[in-house]
Amino acid sequence: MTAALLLIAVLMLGSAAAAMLRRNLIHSALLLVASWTGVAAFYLWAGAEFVAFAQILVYAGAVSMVVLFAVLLTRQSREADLPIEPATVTRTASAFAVAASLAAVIGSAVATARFPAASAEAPAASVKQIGLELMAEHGAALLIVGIVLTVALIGATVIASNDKKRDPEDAP
Amino acid sequence: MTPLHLCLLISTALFCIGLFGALARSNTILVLLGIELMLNAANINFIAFWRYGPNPAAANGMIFVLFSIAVAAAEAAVGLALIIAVYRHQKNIRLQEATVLKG
Amino acid sequence: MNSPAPAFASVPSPFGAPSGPTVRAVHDQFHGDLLEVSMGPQHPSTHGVFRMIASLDGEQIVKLKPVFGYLHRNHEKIAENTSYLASMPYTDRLDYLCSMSTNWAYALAVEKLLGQSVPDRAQYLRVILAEMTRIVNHSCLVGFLFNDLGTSFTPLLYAFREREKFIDLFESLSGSRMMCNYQRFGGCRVDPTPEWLAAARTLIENFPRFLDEYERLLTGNEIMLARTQGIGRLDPARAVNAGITGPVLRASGVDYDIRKVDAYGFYSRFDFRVPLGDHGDTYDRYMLRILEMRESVKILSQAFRDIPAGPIMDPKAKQRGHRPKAGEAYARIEGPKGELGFYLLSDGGPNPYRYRVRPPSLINLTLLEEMCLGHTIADSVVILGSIDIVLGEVDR
Amino acid sequence: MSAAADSFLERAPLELRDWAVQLLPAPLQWISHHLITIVAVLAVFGLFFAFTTVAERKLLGRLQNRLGPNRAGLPKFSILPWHIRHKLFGLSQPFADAVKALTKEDIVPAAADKVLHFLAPVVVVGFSLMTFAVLPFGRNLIPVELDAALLYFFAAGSASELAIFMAGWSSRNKYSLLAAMRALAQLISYELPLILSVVPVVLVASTLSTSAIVQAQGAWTFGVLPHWFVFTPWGFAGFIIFLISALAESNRSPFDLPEAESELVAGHLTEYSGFKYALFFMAEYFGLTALSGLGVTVFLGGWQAPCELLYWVPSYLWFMGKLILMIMLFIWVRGTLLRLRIDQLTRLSWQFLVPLALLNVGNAAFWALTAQWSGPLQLVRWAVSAAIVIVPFLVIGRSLSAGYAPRTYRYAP
Repeated sequence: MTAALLLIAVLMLGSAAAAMLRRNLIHSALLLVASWTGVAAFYLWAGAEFVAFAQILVYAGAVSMVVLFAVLLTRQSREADLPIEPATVTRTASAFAVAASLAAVIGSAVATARFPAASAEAPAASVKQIGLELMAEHGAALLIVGIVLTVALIGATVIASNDKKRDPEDAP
Repeated sequence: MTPLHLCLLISTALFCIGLFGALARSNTILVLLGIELMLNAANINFIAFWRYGPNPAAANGMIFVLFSIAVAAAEAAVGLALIIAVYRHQKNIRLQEATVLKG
Repeated sequence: MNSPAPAFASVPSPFGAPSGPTVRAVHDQFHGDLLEVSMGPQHPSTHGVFRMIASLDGEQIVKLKPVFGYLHRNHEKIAENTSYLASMPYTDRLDYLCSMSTNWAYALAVEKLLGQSVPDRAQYLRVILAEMTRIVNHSCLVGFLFNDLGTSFTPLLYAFREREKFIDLFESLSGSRMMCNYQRFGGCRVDPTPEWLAAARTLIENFPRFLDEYERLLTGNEIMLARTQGIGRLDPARAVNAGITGPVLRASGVDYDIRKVDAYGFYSRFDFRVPLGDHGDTYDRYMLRILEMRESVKILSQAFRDIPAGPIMDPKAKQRGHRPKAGEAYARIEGPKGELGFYLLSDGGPNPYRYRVRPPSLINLTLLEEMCLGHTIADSVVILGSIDIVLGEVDR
Repeated sequence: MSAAADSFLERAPLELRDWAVQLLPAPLQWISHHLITIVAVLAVFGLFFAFTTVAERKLLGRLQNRLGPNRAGLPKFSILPWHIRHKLFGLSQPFADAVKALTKEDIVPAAADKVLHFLAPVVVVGFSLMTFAVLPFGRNLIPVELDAALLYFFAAGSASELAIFMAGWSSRNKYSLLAAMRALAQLISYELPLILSVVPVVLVASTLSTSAIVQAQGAWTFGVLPHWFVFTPWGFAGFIIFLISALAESNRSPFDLPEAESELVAGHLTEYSGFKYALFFMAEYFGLTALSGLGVTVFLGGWQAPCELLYWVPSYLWFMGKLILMIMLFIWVRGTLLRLRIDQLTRLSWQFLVPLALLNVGNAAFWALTAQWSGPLQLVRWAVSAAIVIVPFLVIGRSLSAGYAPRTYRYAP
């Protein structure tokens, strides 16, 4: 069990780290898909299969597509050829320092924390149970999420739509 | 070390990788993706506590994650739409150069 | 734009505003995010070795440069160093789908230069073969057009099944399926047997049934309508200015058919109509071909009814060694693709001093960018298909 | 009825597997049990793929007044004293094709992103095969029994779309790049109606498990009218939406925009050759088969027999029969229709399929709420449900196709 977890962690963290370091945006996006799939694998490992499939469907299926679309539309493929500026180096170094110190703080906190003992057997949550709970207990939250998603969809369309038509007079 | 500790450490690592990306990279898309990674790290915590917490029978942890995924999707959609709008305006998506709010 | 065209005022725009003439060509440096795609010379839909350099904004064409010359083989210069008769087979290779009518145009020019007359039976035969060629060309064209529209070959093979029957007749008459080399100065090369005429007549009688089937299957198809109506509109004034001829011009609503204007051959003896389009879009160009095929069938049945007996060659005509007197001649016919003209300048020698072809394919191609601007890359392929070019004629 | 469910033919595949498993030593039995399932699915659907390609070529040939492949027969082995000369109706064509694809040179463009160019066909085949895991091929034949099977299916299916993007982008070819953009736009647009078309079934059957959905369709009125979901108004509408979206998801004509051969040469496959090309080809057919299998499972009653009298026929034969019918339908469509343009394609999805699918979800909710109605009320239920399907279809369809009509032409005076 632990070996599988470690394997998943290596896949997840390795591809995430590589994604943040690559200069090629498409590679970064695809590596992130691998990382998200690793997160889904972790959910599967923990026994939350519904969430795992939802994670793949939303992240690998939808978010990654939108990200790739954005990358292609903004056409930043040349970035990999540019020289690295000195400002970038200092920013990267300070970002690394911040992230590393945060990792150290949280890591030590986690390592020293004591949690109540877990139940031995894995919790079972059938899809039906999740559905019933979503609809009954968390109905209000579900509604709000629905509204948020709708507003986000409409907002995204409005923001991204190109309402300014190309000026017909900018041609010779 | 219990499995719960291990899971939490992994999520810490993922969170910090996301943070590093969000701080270090100048490309707006990558900053957004770094934030997505941080969200995912939080989700891992939810699932870990659901799995190894005191009351695993309630599906609360999973439901939290589902909501979080939905919100993350909305965030990605709006964020990328904003990036495209910014790009259309100044032909560039470098974070340092998006300094004006006027369009 | 020289003058607004009232014919286009009421074009329907079901899928939002028509992405038509609002976009003009972009020739400046400020549109950095354009994608330049080279379509051709090796491309399945450019009908040969033709190349379009398209600049795309997303999928929309903002600039399109046609490039030709890949098939140039010096036809005109070769003809100036060859005897008049020996050029006849070369003209087959101009528009290799329609060698019968290309032959006729060349023969007409030389006959004009020589002052040669043609017997009645040969005139009728020429009309018969030219109209059959028109049917062959148009049925090929509608087949290829559907292929460009993205069917997996089905309409093309239906059209080719019919074309095959015509080509078989050409073969049994002239010995060659496509390079017929049939016309001579002063008549035709071989006299068709009565069986050949009977077979051709049956074929023509059955042809409308094929057209009905084809139209029932395809013309009303919703996707076909959505892909072709309002796409690639050609303004009549611009078309006339650019010298566009043939079905492409008539689809824009200009009544200009050399069969009516010049009444060369015996076309004045036949009763047929000239269909005209009102929108000048791809759909009109497609439908005009269908309607012209129906008119060709009408001409052909009249010709089969009226064809007289007699010689097919003027007995006084020279067979070879033509030496026309010094002078010039220009003869033109309504080829399936438009006005096909031959200009000959003689200095009294055995070879033409100057030989020049007016190819409809090349000239119809000149407004390609105009038609494609603002449409998508997928439409450009369809528009090119609807113009109907043959690279043998474009590049010569 | 239960006797038929227990008949030998019905149990034969499982018995065979158990027999094979017990031959092995005990520690290997657990893994071999699963391996045999995987191998069986691979072998059956590998062969199915091979013969689908022949069927497609032959059927397209018939649609186009030609014969299709009919030459590839048996290879001649020179060591044998005799040789069977039969051409086998061209049925060995896929094996000849496979040999050809395997022995062709594999060309990778110099400017290509080599890793992604290599990974794309692998990913696409892998994920398209994974979708087979949750399809119930027969009464007892389902590779993996999952609670959230439908979600799994769509999750695995969505990953293969990523591979098309990888292929298109890594080739460094402009046709491929355009194809990648088109693939993304198309898949974003059609994922939604595809999933929405299945939601009504989930609502009425109140389960995400594919085998439970098939179980829910297992009854007959008067012994002849099966209770398949396609025979309800909402189910019929859902099935049609599913068919259209499935065509788009598997990039088949008339939605084959990413590899539109008359516009983009071969789209994302332009720079692929040899075995990698064959892998893409294979994945396309696997995807088509899996989606057809899902359609059969969800709407056409899965492995259920169409009438009670035929209950004795093994269930997996029914499944295969329906699958073959679905695929023939797809081939027929390919031989008939024209390709849409990219803007028309997305518009069809967002303005037509998605609203209809959303209404259809409401329709299914109505159906589920009125499950107790009987007698004349049953008629009312059908009428209301049918109206919810037909009226929006007519209204939206009318507004979308407005303005397009065949024209009449004038002649020169």
